[in-house]
Amino acid sequence: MKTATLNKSDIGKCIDLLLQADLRVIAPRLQPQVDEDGPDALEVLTFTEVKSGEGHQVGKGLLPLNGVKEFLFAKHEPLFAYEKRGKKIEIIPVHHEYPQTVIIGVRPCDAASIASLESVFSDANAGFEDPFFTERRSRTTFITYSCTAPDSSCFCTSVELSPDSAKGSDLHLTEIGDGRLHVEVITKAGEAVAKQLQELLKGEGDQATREKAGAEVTEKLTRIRDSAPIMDWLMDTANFDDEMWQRLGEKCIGCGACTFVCPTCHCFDIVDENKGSKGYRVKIWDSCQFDHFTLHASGHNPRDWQYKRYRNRFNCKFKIYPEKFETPGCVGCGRCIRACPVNLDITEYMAEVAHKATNPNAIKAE
Amino acid sequence: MSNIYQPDLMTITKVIQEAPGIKTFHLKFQDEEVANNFSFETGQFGEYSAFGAGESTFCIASSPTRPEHIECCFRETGKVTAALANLTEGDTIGFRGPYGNTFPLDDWKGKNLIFIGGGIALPPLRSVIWNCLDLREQDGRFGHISIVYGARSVQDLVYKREIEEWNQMENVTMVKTVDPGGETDDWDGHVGFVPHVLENDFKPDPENTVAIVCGPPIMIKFAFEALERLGFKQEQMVTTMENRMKCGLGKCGRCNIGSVYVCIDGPVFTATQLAALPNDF
Amino acid sequence: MAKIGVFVCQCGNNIARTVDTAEVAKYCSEQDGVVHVEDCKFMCSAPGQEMFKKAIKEKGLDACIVSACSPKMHEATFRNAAEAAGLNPFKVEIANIREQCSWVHDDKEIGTAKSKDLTKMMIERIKFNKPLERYVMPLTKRALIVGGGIAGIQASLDLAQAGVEVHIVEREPSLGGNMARLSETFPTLDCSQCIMTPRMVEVQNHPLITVHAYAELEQLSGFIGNFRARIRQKAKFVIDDLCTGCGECWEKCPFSTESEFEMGLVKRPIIYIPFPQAVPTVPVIDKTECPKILKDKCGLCADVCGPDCIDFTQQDEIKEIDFGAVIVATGFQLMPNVYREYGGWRPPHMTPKKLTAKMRKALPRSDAGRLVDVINGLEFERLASASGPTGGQIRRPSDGKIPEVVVFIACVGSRDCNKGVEYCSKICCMYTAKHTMLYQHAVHHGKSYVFYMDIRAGGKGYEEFINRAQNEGAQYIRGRVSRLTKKGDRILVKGADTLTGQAVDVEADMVVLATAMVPQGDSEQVAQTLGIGYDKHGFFSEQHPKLMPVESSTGGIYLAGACQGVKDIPETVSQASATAAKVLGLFSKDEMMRDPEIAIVDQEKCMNCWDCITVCPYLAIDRAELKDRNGNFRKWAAFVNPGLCQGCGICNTACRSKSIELMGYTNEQVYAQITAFGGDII
Amino acid sequence: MIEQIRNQARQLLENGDVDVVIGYAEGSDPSRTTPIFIRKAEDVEKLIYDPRCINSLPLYLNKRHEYTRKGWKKTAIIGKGCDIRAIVQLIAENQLKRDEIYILGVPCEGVVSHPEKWDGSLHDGNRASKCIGCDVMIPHETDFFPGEKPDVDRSSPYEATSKNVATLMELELDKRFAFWRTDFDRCFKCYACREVCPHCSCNTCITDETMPSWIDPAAHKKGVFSWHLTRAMHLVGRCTGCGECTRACPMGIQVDLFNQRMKEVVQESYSYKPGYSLEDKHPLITYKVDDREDFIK
Repeated sequence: MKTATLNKSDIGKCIDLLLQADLRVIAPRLQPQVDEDGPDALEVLTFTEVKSGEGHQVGKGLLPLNGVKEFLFAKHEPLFAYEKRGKKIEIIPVHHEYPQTVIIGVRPCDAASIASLESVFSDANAGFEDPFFTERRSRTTFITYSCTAPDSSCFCTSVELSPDSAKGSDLHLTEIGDGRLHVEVITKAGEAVAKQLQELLKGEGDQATREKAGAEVTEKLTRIRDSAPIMDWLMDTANFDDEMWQRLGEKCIGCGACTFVCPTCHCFDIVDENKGSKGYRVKIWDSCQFDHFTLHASGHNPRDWQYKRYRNRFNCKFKIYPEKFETPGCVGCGRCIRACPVNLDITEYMAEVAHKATNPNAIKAE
Repeated sequence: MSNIYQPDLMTITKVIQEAPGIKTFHLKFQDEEVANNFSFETGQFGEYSAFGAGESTFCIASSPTRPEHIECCFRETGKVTAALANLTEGDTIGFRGPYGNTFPLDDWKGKNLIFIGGGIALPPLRSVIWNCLDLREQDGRFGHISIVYGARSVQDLVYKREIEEWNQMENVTMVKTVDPGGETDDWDGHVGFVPHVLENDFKPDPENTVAIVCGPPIMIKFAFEALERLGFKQEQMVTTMENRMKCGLGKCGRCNIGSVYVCIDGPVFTATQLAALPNDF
Repeated sequence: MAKIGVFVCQCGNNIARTVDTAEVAKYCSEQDGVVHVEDCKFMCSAPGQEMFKKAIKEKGLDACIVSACSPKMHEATFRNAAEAAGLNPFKVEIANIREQCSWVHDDKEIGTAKSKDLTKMMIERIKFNKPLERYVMPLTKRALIVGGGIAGIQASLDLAQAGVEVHIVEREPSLGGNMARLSETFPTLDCSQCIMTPRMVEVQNHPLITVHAYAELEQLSGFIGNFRARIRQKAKFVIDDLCTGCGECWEKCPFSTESEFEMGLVKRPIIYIPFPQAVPTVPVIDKTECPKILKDKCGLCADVCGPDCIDFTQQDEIKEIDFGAVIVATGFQLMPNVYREYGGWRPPHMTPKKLTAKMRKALPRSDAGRLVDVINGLEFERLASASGPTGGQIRRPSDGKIPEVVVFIACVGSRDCNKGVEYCSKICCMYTAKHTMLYQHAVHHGKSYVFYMDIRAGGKGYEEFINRAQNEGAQYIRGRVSRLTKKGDRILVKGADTLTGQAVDVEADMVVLATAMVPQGDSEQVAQTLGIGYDKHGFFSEQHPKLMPVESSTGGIYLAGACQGVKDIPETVSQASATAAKVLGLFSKDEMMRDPEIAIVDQEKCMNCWDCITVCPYLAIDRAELKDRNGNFRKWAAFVNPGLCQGCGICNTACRSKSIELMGYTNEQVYAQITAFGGDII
Repeated sequence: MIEQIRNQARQLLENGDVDVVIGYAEGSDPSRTTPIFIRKAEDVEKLIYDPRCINSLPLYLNKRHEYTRKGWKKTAIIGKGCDIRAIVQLIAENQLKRDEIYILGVPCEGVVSHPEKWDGSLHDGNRASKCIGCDVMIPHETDFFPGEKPDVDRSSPYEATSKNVATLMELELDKRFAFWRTDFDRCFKCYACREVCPHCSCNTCITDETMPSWIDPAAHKKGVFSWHLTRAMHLVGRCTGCGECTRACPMGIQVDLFNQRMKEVVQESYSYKPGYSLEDKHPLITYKVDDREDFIK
């Protein structure tokens, strides 16, 4: 594996170089606020397409509010257009642009989530390949950036990741002090990008310092849960009707915030956007937390209570993904915890399950 | 690269009004190459498009032994089905499929079959009923075939002609029923809910018999319970699930029961398989 | 797939002038679902309709769009034609390319483009039209007439003579209204009372007419054919059935107050009939003034009453009566308070005077600096009336002197955007001319001047009448009066003659103002009680100014007389007869067909906020309990009474959860119509 | 103060006067609190109240949140003034009956605008702007109030709106539109704004309607704009200004600016503020003879 160092202050230049190479560059940026200093204002950091190296927030702040999901699995994806002509219908393919893209400043948890989405949308899943996802995926390179300051919602170490993990990364950056970054070229795609940045990359990296730095940051994580026993406990269908689901989930209000910010949530809906005799069939984001998500035409709803919908989400992350796709369903980014308006905390479920799994005879907590 | 979400176009060759709000379409592919390459097995389903409204999931209601066209049967309940219901002969619809698994006809060789259905759940059963009847005709591979079918009222019964046809057939027992209050003066069938009629009036013998149940979840539940009381074992009971679906491809994430996706692992399940699934349907 | 026919009408040249109908037709033929298109010279003509029917039958059309004039004009025509051809009438829609295109656009390109859009919107809309069935509704063949003036009297007689049961609600103690106040009427100068009294008596005696005098309509619920009126019979303190109208009580009553009927020129007793010819002749006791009722003192009337019909304990009585139709004939008043503009203002009924009802000759008024001799037209009518306070002698109010010089001022408050009303009060030219004549006839040596803006005398014999007035001595001065001031015991009228361009000052003994005719002060309230539309002045709005001038905006409620707009007596009487004809038409069937375009509630979706109940102007929505199979209460939901619903759609728009649909205008129809407008999507 | 509330809650539960007490408890990290449903008297110790208690709890009283399905016959709820306005509004809209609810009013000094901004104390830098000019810090409609409840003048129909509204309104129309366009670009229609709203009570939200699809479900410009504008319109005259929609937005879109602006318009037009009267219907569905009519042309 090739390594190098890069001056932290040169990231803006990196972006400019990538732009000069006709690449689409996506980086964390701060969004404008009505009243920057007002009591209600929060810094809004999001991954956004950038047109210059100025104003980027790579390595600053923690996690952008959106993940990188929307750049692979679009919020709104026209699948094809159609036109009615009398009794005939013509299906017209929609031209999609799949520009060669570099996403820079991706945190390790987000990078790790790509594999999970890929397992759903690739042909490995029942032989059906979502061409829109895979086309984008194949043209996207991820430059990741190790975390330096996790917050109280981060729990990546609880799901077998770490703040400096290079999983899912093409080119990985880690701060090693003195305003320098340790650069690891991980994949061929990463190498291609590194070539574009050659003039800024210097010599060899510093593997030892990088690992030490990573370990130091890992130490800072406060929210640590034992996820090991969770899957086995969930596999027991008897536990599907455990009292904890309702107890913990009754405050859930069924907004989809957790699923929409989640880097691995992939549920979607297919609808027609019609006007007169023309229209598009589009794929749009959907959420398993919505009450009509599983509602049958007959009126029957398998997940008729909100806690059942959250139960499905938890199962999806910790049982369905690992069982069906052999990829983790949760990367510990903590977005769902930050986003939840009622402080429904997935790690509380994890702790509760772990507790139940390791103390099978314990009296049910009230 | 092929677009898995893009349907093939089919022409409606015939429309049959089965019951109030329920229609059957006969469908033919418009593209000959698609038509020639198309095959399906009983139990599979498709995604039918009414362009401008969206897609809806129905089982293929016709039998693969009668491949001249495929049929679908639906009740007008929402946006898509309402748009479909507005279509007439010669109009175009979209079709994706076939998707899902099939009824295990091979496992049923030499056995007696009981088909139990309620309301709009007869169409999925009809495919397998005709398939089995046709195969039995060919090589006598199944034993006695019984059909227990009920609807809310006499007018809500679908496939009324075929019910009579089955009634006339030798080696077929046709048990028809309507919910209490749904009968008419000249109704010659039973009156009562399907599981009740099954258990108390029909009383099938479980010996060397497979029961295929299709209907609303509550009916499946009660029918299974009734069958168990009659001595049927779980492996003798088969059903087809009708969870809400959008993609049919195991991606959109709504038809799952635990880790099982009805669209790719189903829709046909034995009672044994269902019992192993979490209580999420 | 729908099989839609589109019929584009040229309306002769009316549409074709600004809309290329052939191009519209061609454009429509390319639209999804359209299988038949026609471009026709006159769709509404007999051949046009035949072609329409033929196309429906031959092409098996399941929906039709007629691109033509306003649906108000011919929607019914084509719906009926469709029905005759075997198509559900509610599968026919009109795209209005005349009023909304050719009439408002000059540019043919724009007119054509808009016509295409409007028709296309209808094509998309009609795909969601469901066949609807008309309702059969019962019909109560009894008419309610609100107001007992000449309009109400005429309408009631017309109806009763045709065999219809009629109830008149009149808030004053007697029928008659404003016409009873008039002395003589233009252009024939026949005596108002003389022509009116026989009719009042006829009403009184007609077996099919019930008069609720001294009563008010409190509430009107229901709908065409099925109204229910709540009538408050105000306490008269006199028992109707016993009273013989002998007059003993009002002769003896020791107290008095200003007479409303006499415009406050004289006083009337507290127990009174408004005027001698009143119908019914039953007096009422004014409870706001009667010392017996207020302070339990007096009671003289009860003592003198022979038949013993005075009952001081009487209470207001509420009657609920069902009607099939309502005729509104609430009349007018003269614009109050315009005197202020001429410096001689006094509030009504505040004239200090020491007259009793019997002293009808002298009219001395102490004026304390006010111009009490400035009076309005109706006051002059009373002065000129033989039954009025002066017995027909024209005497001025202040001192009872016979005025030598009288100035009449026209257009007071009318045709005046700034201080009055914009409209022409229409009758003033005529009645002013009449007043000059009445004055000249009474005071032969008198001099009368008329300040006027224009003379408007369009009517049979009207111009001749004006000429006659001028010939009989009235001097007409074209110009306005700027100011009235007191000069000695006379009034200095400062005006201008705009024909000669000179200032004109006239010293008058009396000034008569032709104040504008305006609706009754409470007309807006009345309109809201009835649920009918009204304009900014308070006149009730007709359904269509030309084609439905006597229908109100609400089905089954008709408008007669000056409550709908300024009118003279002949017009009022004709309109009253017209309303009677409408009611008779409505009552000619035993039951009514009602359009099914009403609201229905999706009770599962209803979240029972009851906003719809709050907004429904027809009280058509109620709460309903939904029960489950076993009869247990499940939830509340709104319920629309199909009998009461008028299909106005207000509930539909107020319903946030979109649980209410208006049949024929369903959410899907309207949405499809709107989204079909304009260019491409996304 | 919280001790008095706990005692009252304990008594209510012990006596069986209520089935549940809805309140706040410590959250999963120190800056956060969480809604809690207390069913047993011994659990009342979990109840807390301080400026971190942002959530508008009355949303759990909304039928939409399965409140009725839980079989609670009578519910006690801890309410700060703004939440009690929401309760009052729910009652006025027939979504709740006054006698089903026992309101444990708390005096409130304001709450923090976002949990992230909590630094151990409440100050001008982190006090939510909705708390500025609040006239229900001493709540108006209560069944229990710790201590003596002072009288407060709440007669003014004018409530303060945040500085942000004024800042936005000063912008020219196209700039204002540009602002929303960037903000709405982030929206992915998770509907957190709808779900936290105590007033969204439709069984089927208009955005979930399919016949017709009034609002495109997709999160493209048309879909997002029509959603937020419709939501704002549905809340005109009803929004009690809890600001939860903005707080709940995971993408930092200040959606309540619309509601605040509409609130200003309603105040100017009808001198009306919702959430103070148990009977009043909101001005958009009522008619008074002196209502403004100058917009009718």
